Amino acid sequence: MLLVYCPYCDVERAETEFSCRGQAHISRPSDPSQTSDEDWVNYLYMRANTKGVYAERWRHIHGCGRFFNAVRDTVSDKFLKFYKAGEPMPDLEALAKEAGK
Amino acid sequence: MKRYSFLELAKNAFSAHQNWGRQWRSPEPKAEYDVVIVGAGGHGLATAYYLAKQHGIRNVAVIEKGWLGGGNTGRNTTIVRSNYLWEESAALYNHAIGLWQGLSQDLNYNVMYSSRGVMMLAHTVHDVQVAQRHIHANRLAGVQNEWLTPEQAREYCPPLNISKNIRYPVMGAALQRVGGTARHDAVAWGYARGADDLGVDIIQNCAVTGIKRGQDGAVEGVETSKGFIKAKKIGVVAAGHTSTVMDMAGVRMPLESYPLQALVSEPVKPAFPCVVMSNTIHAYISQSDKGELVIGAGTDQFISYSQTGGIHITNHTIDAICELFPHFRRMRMLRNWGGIVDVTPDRSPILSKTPVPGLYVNCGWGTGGFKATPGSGHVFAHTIAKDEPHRINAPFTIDRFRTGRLIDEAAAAAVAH
Amino acid sequence: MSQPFRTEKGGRIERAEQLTFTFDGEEMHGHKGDTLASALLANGVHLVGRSFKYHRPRGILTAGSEEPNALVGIYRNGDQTPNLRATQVELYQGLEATSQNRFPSLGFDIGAVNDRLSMFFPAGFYYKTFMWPKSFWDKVYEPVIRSAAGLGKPPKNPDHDFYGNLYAHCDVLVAGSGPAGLTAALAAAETGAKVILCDEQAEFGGSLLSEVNASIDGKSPTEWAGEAIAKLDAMDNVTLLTRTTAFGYFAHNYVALVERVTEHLSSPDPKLPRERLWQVRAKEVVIASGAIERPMVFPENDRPGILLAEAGRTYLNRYGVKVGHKVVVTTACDTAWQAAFDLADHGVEIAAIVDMRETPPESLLSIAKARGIRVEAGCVVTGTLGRKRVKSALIGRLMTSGKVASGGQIDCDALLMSGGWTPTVSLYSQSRGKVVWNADMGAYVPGKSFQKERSTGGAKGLYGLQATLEDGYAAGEEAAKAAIGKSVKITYAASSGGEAGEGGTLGALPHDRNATKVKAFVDYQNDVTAKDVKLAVREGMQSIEHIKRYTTTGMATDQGRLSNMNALQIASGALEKPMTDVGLTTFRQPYTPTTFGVFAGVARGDFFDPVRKTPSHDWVVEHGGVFEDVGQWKRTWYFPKSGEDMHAAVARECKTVRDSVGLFDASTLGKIEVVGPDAAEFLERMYTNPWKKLAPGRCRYGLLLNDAGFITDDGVIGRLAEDRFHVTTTTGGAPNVFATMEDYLQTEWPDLDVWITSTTEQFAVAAVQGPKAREVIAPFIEGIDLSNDAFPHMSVKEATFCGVPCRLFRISFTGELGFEINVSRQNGTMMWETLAKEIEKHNGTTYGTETMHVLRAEKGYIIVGQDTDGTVTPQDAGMTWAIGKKKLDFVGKRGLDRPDLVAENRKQFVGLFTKDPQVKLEEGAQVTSAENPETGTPAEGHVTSSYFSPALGRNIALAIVKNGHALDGKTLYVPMPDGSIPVEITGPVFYDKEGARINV
Amino acid sequence: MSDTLANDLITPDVDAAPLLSQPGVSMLKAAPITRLSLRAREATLKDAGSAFGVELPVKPMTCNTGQKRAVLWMGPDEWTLLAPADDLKATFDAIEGKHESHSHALVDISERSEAVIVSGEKAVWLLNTGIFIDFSLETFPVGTVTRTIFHKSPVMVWRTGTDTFVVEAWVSFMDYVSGLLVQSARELEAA
Repeated sequence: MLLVYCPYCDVERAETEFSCRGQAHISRPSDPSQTSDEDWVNYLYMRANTKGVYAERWRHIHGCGRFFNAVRDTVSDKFLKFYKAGEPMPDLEALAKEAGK
Repeated sequence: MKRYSFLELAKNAFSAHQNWGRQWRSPEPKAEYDVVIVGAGGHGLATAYYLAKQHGIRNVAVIEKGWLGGGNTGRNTTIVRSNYLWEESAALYNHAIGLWQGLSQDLNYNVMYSSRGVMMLAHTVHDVQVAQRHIHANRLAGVQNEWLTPEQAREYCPPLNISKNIRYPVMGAALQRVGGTARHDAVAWGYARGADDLGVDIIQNCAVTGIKRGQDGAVEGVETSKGFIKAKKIGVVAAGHTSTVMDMAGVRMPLESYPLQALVSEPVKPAFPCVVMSNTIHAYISQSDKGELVIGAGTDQFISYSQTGGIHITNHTIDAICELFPHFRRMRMLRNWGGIVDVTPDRSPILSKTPVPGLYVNCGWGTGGFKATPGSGHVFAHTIAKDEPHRINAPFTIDRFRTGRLIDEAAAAAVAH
Repeated sequence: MSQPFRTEKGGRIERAEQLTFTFDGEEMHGHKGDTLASALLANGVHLVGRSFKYHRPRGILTAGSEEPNALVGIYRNGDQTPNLRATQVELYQGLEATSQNRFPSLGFDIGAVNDRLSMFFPAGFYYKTFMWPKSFWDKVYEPVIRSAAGLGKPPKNPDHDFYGNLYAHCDVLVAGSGPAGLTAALAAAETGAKVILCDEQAEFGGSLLSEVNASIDGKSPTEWAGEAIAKLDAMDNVTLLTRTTAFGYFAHNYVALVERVTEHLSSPDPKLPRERLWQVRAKEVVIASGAIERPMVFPENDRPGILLAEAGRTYLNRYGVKVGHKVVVTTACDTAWQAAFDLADHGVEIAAIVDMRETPPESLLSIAKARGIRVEAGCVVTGTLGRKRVKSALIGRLMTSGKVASGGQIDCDALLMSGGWTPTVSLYSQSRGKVVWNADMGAYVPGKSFQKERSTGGAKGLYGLQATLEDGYAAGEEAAKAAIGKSVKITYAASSGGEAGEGGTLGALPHDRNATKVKAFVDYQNDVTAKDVKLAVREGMQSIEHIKRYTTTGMATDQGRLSNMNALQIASGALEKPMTDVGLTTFRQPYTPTTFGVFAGVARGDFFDPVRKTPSHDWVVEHGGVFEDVGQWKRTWYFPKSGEDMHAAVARECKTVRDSVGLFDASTLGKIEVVGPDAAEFLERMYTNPWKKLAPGRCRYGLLLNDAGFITDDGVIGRLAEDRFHVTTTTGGAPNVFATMEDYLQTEWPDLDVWITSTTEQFAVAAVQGPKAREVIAPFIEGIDLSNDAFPHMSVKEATFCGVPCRLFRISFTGELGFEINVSRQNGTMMWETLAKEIEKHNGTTYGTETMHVLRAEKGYIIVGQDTDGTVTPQDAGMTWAIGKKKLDFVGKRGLDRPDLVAENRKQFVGLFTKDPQVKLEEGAQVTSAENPETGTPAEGHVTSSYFSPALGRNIALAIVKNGHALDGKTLYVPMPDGSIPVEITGPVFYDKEGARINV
Repeated sequence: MSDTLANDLITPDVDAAPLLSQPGVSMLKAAPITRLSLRAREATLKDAGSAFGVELPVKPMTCNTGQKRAVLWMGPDEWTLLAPADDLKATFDAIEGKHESHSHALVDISERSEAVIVSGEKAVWLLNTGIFIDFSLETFPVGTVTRTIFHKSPVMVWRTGTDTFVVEAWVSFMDYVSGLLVQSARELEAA
């Protein structure tokens, strides 16, 4: 059971308070009607599924209810960064380097 | 290849088993193969075996990062069944069942396919509707599946708790008698031995580090930790690592890889005759020939390549098992481990050509890949050999996610009301 | 009465307290403080079980949780537990133990024939055989194999005991309380850090409890340990847990412990849990799991009476039990000599010390000489005699050529062996740390820490009392510093004695016997011999994982803690590769087998999952209503009157609603309050329907898709004010709809000024439906003109019901005049009872979900999840009317344009009439165009809902059928096992097609 | 109870029998209360606070209390306002009236949940049988409020005293929550 930090509550809590919602920074095309089938399938289903450093969405569903993002190494399951929704994606390579990967 | 038999065993007994040959070689890779299969799990080895046996393509290498059969093949709960809802899925898994039935004899390797029956419990009115829908659809598709009342279910599986007073009483069950279990390691080893005997090179401890494509975009070979290997056709059968391997060829996949846990109890004398699954309370269980209760747990909620999972997942699985089989509460867990399952958005596999000429992919089996092993290898070999899908795997394209022509096994079990 | 192998004095047992127990029905005695194993040994019992495959007689091998042989069944109050290690079962008055895996008795076991036939059962024999005839596998071979395998008998009755759970946090968790663990706990606790110290044994102290020849701070080790524990016990920041195994090391320093609370008690208080799961989030962990002694792999090394040397010493010094009267000690390691000396000091005859080393240390030789013990240096045991108990050891002399010359036979009644020590790296390995090979120690030891943990003492291959104590202090200090940033000066204890000792051996030992005939066991429990490992390698198994799986070595209940190193060495030799190239298998949780009940915890019966009830629940129970489970909710299914079956009850309920009035509890429907200036805009984006022009006071049916374009939920949405909507969802869909809305709100449209709040449980909802619905509610409603003109269909208004505030909806899921009254939850029971009484005056009825389903089916209303399955679009469902034509976007709109969603031949929602009105279709039945379709012909669709319609006096069904909308009036078939049922396609609305009844 | 926060607001339901009454721990059903969910952006906070009579806390997981009033921080834009049951309408209207101009959402959730008051030296132990939070005073001081999970049910926990907690759950989950707490406390009676 992972230990997850909620940047809104400023607290670490057990994973079961949270809901993981997959890869972060995939935004819904702003004008869906002008979006090609190809781009729509990318938005709906295509995921990096990275083996390594990965930015993903979490929601503190049994806490403050907020969505936020986390960077996690999917091999070690260690979190490298937590940040609030709306903040830009951090430099994953730099984070990986920092973590000694 | 020396054929295995009682007689052979007896003969070898008198020479103190000193003369058994190797089940497969450990060759160094050649510079070039007709086909390179990436991943020596059950599906990859079966693909190589059928390429050699059915299509006469013997200049084949199966490249494996670790040891053969060491991924999900050696980590699953060994359930075999084919009672899937959609005719496309049922056809695929039933194709596998057909092959399972003669597999030991075909491979001359006892894979211990045991058709002890797979029972799927219904706990709610909605479960009953879903189960009945499966049964009727399966009957039309020629897939055996039948409805049992709670009493009949307990008769088939005496340890089952059919009391009306449990939280989610059993309202009945769908039974596929031809379903059951098989010995997972033996499946990998049997295919490895069979493929090796037909000339396939199984190259273990050899990681693929790149996929080389030519000017025309077609594949030219794989970069590996043992050097470049030329091949005009590459079949990727890398389960949880498919996204990583396909990325080397620049192909994005609609996949996510989750940790899936399983566990066994200490061995005990026969206590459980069949396989029981419950989707509603999330548990499945059987007993191995060795006597261990083999129990499947759920996936974690996040993707991971760690091959471990959280204890809360185990807790929920065991509480469900103990609710259905309350006397197992005093049994003890011996070993708990994780695998990495690759899951598609519609919970059905991808067995397909790809946008890259010469590159083929077989993935997305989620939690259910083991049961399909022979069928999957068989049709994938066809797809590679003919450069076009077999009738059975034709619907399982990557493109279905774009067009919306999903084969949605998960949706079909959606929660009602 | 007599315990012939009990020492005169010494040990930590309470000699004054004699306990009676039985083993296989035979009554014996022991003392408080004994384990079952020590008590059996005191009674001279070594033979305690039969092995897994060959059914060889087996005795107690160890004194710890790694015991592979002495697995017994324990009976208690009708509950039976198989496979318990006699070495861990604490003796209590009246304990009942039985041996396992034998028939008819332990002494005479038919299965032992397997041992004679063992030449036919090498590793993996079953892969090569049992393939002919094909049908024999399921019918003959497998049943025989299954009944021969397994160890104990499974429990037969539901478990009476219950299990506890505790979550805990600490700064430093110390697993293991030997010299290193104790000092680690002391050092950490001194800093004020919150410390949990756990040990799997009944007492803290680990190896100190069987150490008699050393002193710490001038005290005996047990005395020193006792004081240390008392000191820890007195500190508020320390939690001490005996009988508690750290069995699982999970991500982010989450460690699971199991505490055995009552198993050791003769008559435990039934209020106590049998065992408790501790889930500990530790800032830092100290792994002090010690080391275990390694068996020596010589022929017939498995006879009862053969034990590990340290076990012999533990039984003597801790339990006051001599493992024999005449003992041979064989070793390649110094520490075993101490066992011989201690036994000799208690008057046990040491027949010989057989040491493989040509020149054992002079210091040991001189002590042996002083005690008159025969020493055979440069010798090895090459076999043993005695079937149910070892009678003598065969000795061989190691020659420089590598060969072995026969060295005679030494009689004995027990044989102690020591191949050296193996650090217990299980927890470290579970923490995902990678072990590294230490050639000097001949052992795998912990490498770099992966999590916040460190190993100390024996667990990292450090031996010798003083070194271990010091390493423990350092580990505790370091852990506390890392956890809370504090450290204090520790007074180190000084010890004497307890030297580390040198030596050890790995792998199969040389002998002068016929290699093809003898069995030298590597994995005792799974009956894996050195030959099996070599065979696996010969057959091409190169990876240790293959060897393990092929031979099953290391897959026994000790997970290879005893066997792995020997197996590795044998494999390494056979493969002609260094140990490090062979690899190592991974240790998995649990460290020792752990009771399922502990994992399941409190989740049983009604606490298996919350039982969610509505305010009418008690009334329904009183009135004989039948419930169905819908998610976690209990919903009333139907209300049978006496003598009615479900069919009759539902028919009556349906008829009554249509004729007069019915009352239905709709409280479980999800409710979401959408509030804010952008509320309408938000709904406009979420739902297919238009919302901006909906006037306050009006409602509309809303249809929700996912972005792929498929229907996921629906419900009625009422506009209470410009900026306030009352949204309803399906019962099962409520949490998902809420989460999905939050997702879009927070991450896609954070600019919208709108918020959502779940009000599902704020309101209780009663649906009053039927021609007399208005009359029923009128007496209680104040503040609304209920006339059709003033409050037409699809209206909503706030009013009062019996004086309490309510939201009144005029909506209908039955096709009749209908109202849904929302009052606050606490008034729900009052509302229900008031209305239930009132409808009686109008010959009305309460009705359940089944009747609700029938009535809505008569009207062709879909149930999401039953008539749709996640693959149905609004067009498929015939609900294009629900799509706002002018909307540029809503969730799912783009998905609907995808090629397959606009393709021909999609399955569409229709009604079905069976040609014979009395025939009822089965839900889930398939619809085909051919009367008798060939196997494998894809169906045209399936029946989603099917009911007897009292209003129509016939059966009706709803279905999803390919091109169904174009097939009106056509005949299709529903093939059943006993023949096809012809059906006619019709529209999905069966009753009151013009909807006149709603608008009255 | 006298030393606990908001003890003029969260009071035992005098009509209900104690759910638990042991030397180490007691559990009492709390009397009904007004609960309002306020969702708002920062601009609104001041007005809302003054309308309610207690300032809205902005520090995560804290509360502000006043005379028969309390505001609990539930999220960065979510507060629960507590007032006596009888004050529901007045409180609601006061806030709605005060800042019509600002966007916010005020929803009555008074009866969505029920609360129990768990109190005694074993209270922390008892909560930890089902909640994985570290309830030590350093990490969870008096006044801390949080939503979390108790076994399989979502709950809200509010520490109103060193040994006193208000545990709230949605009504339909309360049987499960209180039932399990009672069952788990049973072993405290063991000899």
